[in-house]
Amino acid sequence: MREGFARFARNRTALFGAAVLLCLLLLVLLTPVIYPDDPFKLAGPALQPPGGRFLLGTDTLGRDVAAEIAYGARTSLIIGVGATLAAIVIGAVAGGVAGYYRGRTETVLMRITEFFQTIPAFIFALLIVAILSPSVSSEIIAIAAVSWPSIARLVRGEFVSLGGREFVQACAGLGASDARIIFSHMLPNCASSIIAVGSLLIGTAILLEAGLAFLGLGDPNVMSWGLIISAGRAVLRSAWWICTFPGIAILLTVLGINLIGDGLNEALNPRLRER
Amino acid sequence: MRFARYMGYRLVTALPVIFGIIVLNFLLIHLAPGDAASVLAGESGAATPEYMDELRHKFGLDQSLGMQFLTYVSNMAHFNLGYSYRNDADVSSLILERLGPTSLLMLTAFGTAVALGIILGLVAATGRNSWRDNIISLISLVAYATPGFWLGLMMIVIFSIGLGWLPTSGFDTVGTGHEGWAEVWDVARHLVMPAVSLALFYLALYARLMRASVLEQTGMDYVTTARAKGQTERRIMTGHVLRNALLPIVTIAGVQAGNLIGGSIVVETVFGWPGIGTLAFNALQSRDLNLLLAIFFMSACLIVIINLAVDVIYVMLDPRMEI
Amino acid sequence: MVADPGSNKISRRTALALPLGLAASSGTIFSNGFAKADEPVRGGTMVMIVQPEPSTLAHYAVTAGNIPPIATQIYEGLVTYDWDQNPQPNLATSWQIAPDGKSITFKLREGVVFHNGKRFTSADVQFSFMEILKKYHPFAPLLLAELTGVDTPDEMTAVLLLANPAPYLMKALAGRDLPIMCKSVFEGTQILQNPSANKPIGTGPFKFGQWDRGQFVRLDRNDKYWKPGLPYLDHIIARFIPDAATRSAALETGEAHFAAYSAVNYADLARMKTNPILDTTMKGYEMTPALSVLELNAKHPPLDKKEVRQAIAYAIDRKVILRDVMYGYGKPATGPLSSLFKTVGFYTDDVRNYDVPDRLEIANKLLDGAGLPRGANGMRFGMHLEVNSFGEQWLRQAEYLKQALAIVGIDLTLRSEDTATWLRRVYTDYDYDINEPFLSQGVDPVYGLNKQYLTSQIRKGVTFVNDSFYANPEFDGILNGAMREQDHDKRAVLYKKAQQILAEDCPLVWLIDVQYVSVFNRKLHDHTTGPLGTQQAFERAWLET
Amino acid sequence: MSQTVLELEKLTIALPSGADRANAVSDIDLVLRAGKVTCLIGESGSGKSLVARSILGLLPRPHVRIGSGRILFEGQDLAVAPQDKMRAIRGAKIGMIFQEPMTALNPLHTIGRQLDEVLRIHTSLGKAARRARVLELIDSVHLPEPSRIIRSFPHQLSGGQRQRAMIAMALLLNPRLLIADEPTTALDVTTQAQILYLIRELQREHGTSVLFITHDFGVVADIADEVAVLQRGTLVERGTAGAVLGAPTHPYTKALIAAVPKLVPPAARPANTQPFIVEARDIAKTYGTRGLFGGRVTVALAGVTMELRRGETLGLVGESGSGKSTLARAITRLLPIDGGEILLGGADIAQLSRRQLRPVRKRVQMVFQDPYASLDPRRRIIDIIAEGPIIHGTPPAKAREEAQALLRLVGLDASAAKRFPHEFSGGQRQRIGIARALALHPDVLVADEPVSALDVSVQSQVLALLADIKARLHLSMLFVTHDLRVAVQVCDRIAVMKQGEVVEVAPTAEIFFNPQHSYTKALFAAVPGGTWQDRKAS
Repeated sequence: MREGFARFARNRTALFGAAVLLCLLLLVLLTPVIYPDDPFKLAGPALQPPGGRFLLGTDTLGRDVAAEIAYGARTSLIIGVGATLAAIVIGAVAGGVAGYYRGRTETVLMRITEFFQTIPAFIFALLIVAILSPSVSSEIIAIAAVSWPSIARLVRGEFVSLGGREFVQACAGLGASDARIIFSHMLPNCASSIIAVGSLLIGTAILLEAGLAFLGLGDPNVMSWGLIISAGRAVLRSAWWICTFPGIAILLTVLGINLIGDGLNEALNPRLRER
Repeated sequence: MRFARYMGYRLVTALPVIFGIIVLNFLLIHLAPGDAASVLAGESGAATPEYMDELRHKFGLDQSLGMQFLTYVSNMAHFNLGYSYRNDADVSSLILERLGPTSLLMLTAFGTAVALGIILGLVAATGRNSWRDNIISLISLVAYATPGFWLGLMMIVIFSIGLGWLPTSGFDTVGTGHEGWAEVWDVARHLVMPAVSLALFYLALYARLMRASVLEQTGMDYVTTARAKGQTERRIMTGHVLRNALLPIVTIAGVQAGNLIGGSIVVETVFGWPGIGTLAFNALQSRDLNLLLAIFFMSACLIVIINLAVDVIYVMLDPRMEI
Repeated sequence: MVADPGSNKISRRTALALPLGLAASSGTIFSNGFAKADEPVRGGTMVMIVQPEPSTLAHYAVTAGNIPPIATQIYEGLVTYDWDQNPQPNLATSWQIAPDGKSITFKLREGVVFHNGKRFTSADVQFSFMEILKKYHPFAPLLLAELTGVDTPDEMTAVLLLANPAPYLMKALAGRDLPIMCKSVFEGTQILQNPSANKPIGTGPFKFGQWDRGQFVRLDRNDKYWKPGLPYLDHIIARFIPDAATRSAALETGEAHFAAYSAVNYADLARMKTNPILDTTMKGYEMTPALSVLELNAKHPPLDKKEVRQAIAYAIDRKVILRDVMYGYGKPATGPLSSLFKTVGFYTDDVRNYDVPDRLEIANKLLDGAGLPRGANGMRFGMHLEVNSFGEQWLRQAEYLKQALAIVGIDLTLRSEDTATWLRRVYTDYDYDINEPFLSQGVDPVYGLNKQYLTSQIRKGVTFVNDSFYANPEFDGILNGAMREQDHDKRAVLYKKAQQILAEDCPLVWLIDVQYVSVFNRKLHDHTTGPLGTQQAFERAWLET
Repeated sequence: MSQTVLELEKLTIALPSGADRANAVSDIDLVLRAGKVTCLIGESGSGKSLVARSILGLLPRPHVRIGSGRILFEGQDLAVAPQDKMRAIRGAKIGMIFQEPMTALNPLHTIGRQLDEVLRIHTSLGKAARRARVLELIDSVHLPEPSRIIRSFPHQLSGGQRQRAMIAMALLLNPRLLIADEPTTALDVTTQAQILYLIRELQREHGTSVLFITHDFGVVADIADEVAVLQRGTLVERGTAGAVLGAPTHPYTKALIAAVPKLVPPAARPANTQPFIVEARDIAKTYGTRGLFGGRVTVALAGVTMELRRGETLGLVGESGSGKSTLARAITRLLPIDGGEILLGGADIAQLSRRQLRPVRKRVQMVFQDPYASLDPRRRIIDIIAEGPIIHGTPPAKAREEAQALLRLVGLDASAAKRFPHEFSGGQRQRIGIARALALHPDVLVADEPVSALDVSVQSQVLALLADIKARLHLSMLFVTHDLRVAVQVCDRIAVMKQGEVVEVAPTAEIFFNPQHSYTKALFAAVPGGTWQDRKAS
């Protein structure tokens, strides 16, 4: 893993991604300083074009688009990371149990996993948010609910292959408990794959969140990029900037995350290194 | 014969999955607060409790959950998808009406994504680290990170409003009475932007996958063998690598086809495309249970069929796959 | 009555007219809309935008506001209304109200045939009122409560029999509110599952042609229409375009000719006005009054205190909502009745005025007085606001309200749920603090006031009735009196009194007095010919070639 | 002296910067003659395969390239020949076969198509003529039913058949030179013997020159006319097979040859009369391979019975798929079995639950085949060794102390404790694996092909260590191997397995001199090189 990160550090596009994400994190951290006011606050006249007093213009209510984007970054990251972590936990448990115990347990769990993949993800997410009523936590739950199967399949695959690996067999031969084998040998050895896939999942989660908010299923009390676009869409023709900038923010963020994910994948999964 | 038996077997094993989807969705939908009667009454402004009861009775919402479920399942067993009271129409006819535009959009988007993705991935991989590769990789990275609905909005601004090249929305120009090729051309012009918005993400995905897959295959021993035979690089690519590299793409494409249905909701909303996606969203918003369940059912069937098709393609591509 | 607070649905892109805007553009209306002396041209296809797509065309059983623009081309009423909102002959040629107000006798028009070829007679009137409307029309309990029967002394005479006088009924006989259906189509069938629900059969100038769901409804010219020589148009196509920007684009490119009910986003209206092929009008909504309001749940302290409710009313700057949410189209509401009722003399602004320069001080003082001091974070108490799910603009309004109420120390949390969940929470579970609905007021105060404020209208599970638990016996008495009072002036006095009481008790906060905007192509003429605007037939409309 | 076909002159292959040395091979001089088989022998990492590939211009460019020197073939220098010239030579004048025929054949094309491709590239023959030629070649490599074979896909053939098809493909156009890169390494001994015979046969028939890359002196003894020994990129010795094998001059060659276990049983020892420590009775194990439709069942163990006496080393010998590894894992209860009893010191452990099994585990420990896969790459050596005792309740500090002692016992430096597995060579890792097994003071050591992944020189060291430890700690050992040379050296008794059954068990000397079962005889006959060491000695 350590050399993995060294390899990562030599990957220029991945470093670019890391730089983008670093900027974003900085923005999130500094937001309360740069924009101490509530992003919902009516800061000036409505529909001011970019430049002038408001760097990125104002929206239909006269709120500062730049401030909205800054606060939206936090929401996007919280939901992206939160949903991904939840998906990893669910997926790792389901996939891990299936891949470790094999047999009927595996059949059942993998059936369930495939089953969840058979439901169109976005509609399913919509349904869950509708049931739970829109809020940050219900968005996280919905996105996690549609994202975990891919992690489960990954972890299962890794566990199955690790289970056949001799060091795991050796550990079992020493008389180690299942928990010990799983937590101190198998999980650490598929951590790199999970990290790589998980980081890509964050990007997907952010896109999903934007889609949900765009359809009006975002949390109305927190600023999010999808919400800004959804609000600006009505005035797309007269005030292009409201939709454009948050879209670019999403694009850059997801791009950055994907670049990091790719970089991690290449660095941590030596199988792919030559590509 | 073996093939037919295999197909039968696959279809039979798919039944529990489809049934499970029906059950799960039925329960989930009934978990959601509010019902169709209150939505309909809400849109009507006001209604008496008697009117609402009448509606609930008409919709069958006054029965116990178990009864409703039994009714639903027995209807399904008779290939009766039910009646959408909210739309005052048979669910099957509602879906059928939307099936054409949706299939057109999805097939176009999917076909474009797969075909172009494969070509771009191949071009990128063969010119690895050249300017071609870098440009294709850059584009696919950006496309992979772009929200489809935002892309759609931006395209409307540029191509419809700014340049006036393409119509903003809809399936065709209403009332022109176009026939034949004029109609085809008209629909095609309407199709361009939604299809691109929907396809771009997947195109990027397949281009990336294809590139990686080709690069992986070019490192395989059989490629060395082909070289040792004196085969040209171009022929090695087309004759050996391509087909091997396609295998993982086929698998992923099968998985993604299902997501396309979900992804089309947003794009259909942006472009006013009269497809299943918007139908599903409206059905969800108005608690049109029969319709929503039927859409879930349809898409589950569709995905099962796609998976089957993927298997068939796989078997055709890969002799190692045994039925 | 209006087809809907449904207006709710329609109004997702509501634009409202400032009085100034109205005056400024009325000139253009007359020059383009009506006064053009050009000879009407026969033929052509008019494309109008209806937003959103109706889920059904069962106009007699569902009153969503997006149905009448299509349905009123097909179904007609006994009467229609002139610009002064006086009834004019339509399917009925004349009528007589009995001196005791307990019956109305209609002479029917000869030679009218339904689209299925059946002759129109008094039996159709009887069947429509007693078997369809009285049983299934959502507003029947209000409008037709007093209707006990319909007598048909002969084929061309129909007598509505009433238990008590119902002066408001004469305002609601247009095709929009109480349409006349063909008896033979419905007789002996399950009314609510009748196949004609989505293939309507009426007497109107246009026949139902085709409905491609998700795209359009096509209406075809009724060659056997009873008004000789009409209609002019060959077809009307009602197009459904979900995206607002796209709707605007369709008008600007000339793809569509007409968009009523503010189907066009207000933000685009300024640009539309500069478009040489387009024009706008705010005419045609005179019988479609509506208010945006806040409902305050009096069961949830401290909203049970009148001072708190008044403070909220003071805290809100309606001009900001008007400017930033409504784009200046509309005017601040002064009380519980739309100013459109000024035409018929029921409206008064002589009530407690919440829009005063020192409103914030008053609000703070009221809240202090109510024993709700500010806490450490400057907030006095927290409340949930249910965001109206019918459109983006309500979220904008909610976002503003959160800011505005924070100034006086009320911490709002927004809750944005889909329509079904929202309706259930507010009208069935009463699990809400503040709700921001949009209320249609109907053609007579009976409609808007009775259902919203009468104690008897606290009805669990029924949408858009008295869910704020307002209960004032004195007020109930006044309203019930006004409902049966046949003398117009006496009614006016009673309603003024009612408005004053409401404004003082402040069960709701009235925000914006709504008026819609239509956008039309200048080639389209004679589209808005009466106060019902787009909710009446386009039989005189014609397209320049 | 026969005609020179190809000559390497001062060939140097450069490695990319960052590799463990600058050049893969330096200044190689080698002459390949018509009708002769030249064996290039070396241990892993010696650069032998790169030499083979450099001749056809198949080096993994751009990282690895020819640094200097010439490759002379028919008057041309292939080191600098343009691509189109090279293409004309490849397949037509120089054929090549590879180690792993499964991956070297395109899995998606039929055998016929892949052979046909060569003819389409290099000839203008018509379809029928090409087909005739393909069938002819298929027949000449003794593949049954040529017309069926050409319609088959690679996965439908056995490993030996695939390699025959590869050979047919390489020889289609009667090349002057055949390069064989470890062509029998992935095959079982009996198959290996057949393929070696085939190569020899065809080569004699056509007078082809063969460059044969291998690491196995037995193979060299069987096939080589001339031998070149490569040590880390340097050609240390060259000569005729008889000279190099019989009288090596370079110390490296000498050491290598000395390390090859002799196919001679140790002197018969007195029969071991100790009680059984492990008894396996009627062990059955089937694998269900789930096909897409239905499925089929592979019988891995068909009721195997086997006993191991205290202090004894029992060899389990067989080819791939014989069930020997399955049996080893069944006895350690690493694989669930379908039926039978496993008695450990007389008590049946076959039915114990996972929990009940845990205390029993320490009595039977395993040493695995792959030194790269058998150590958790993310843990330090000390932790790997100490893990077993810690699991069984030894205080961690004490366990680590003991682990240090074990490191010394297996011949590793104390400094190894803090390092990670990837910092060690294969042989060192196998020592660590042995230390891990010993940490629990087991009664029985099950060694599953413990040396088959190691180079010969390392192999002998590890075998010596195992023998030493076994003697010192009075262990009983079950030794699984495919290599009869190793088995004969190490084991007291040998059990020969075939298709899930033990076909013969006997003391080593007995089975060596007097094999009863025909399969046992075939196995001994197929051992590459046979008893060349003794031939030389006599």
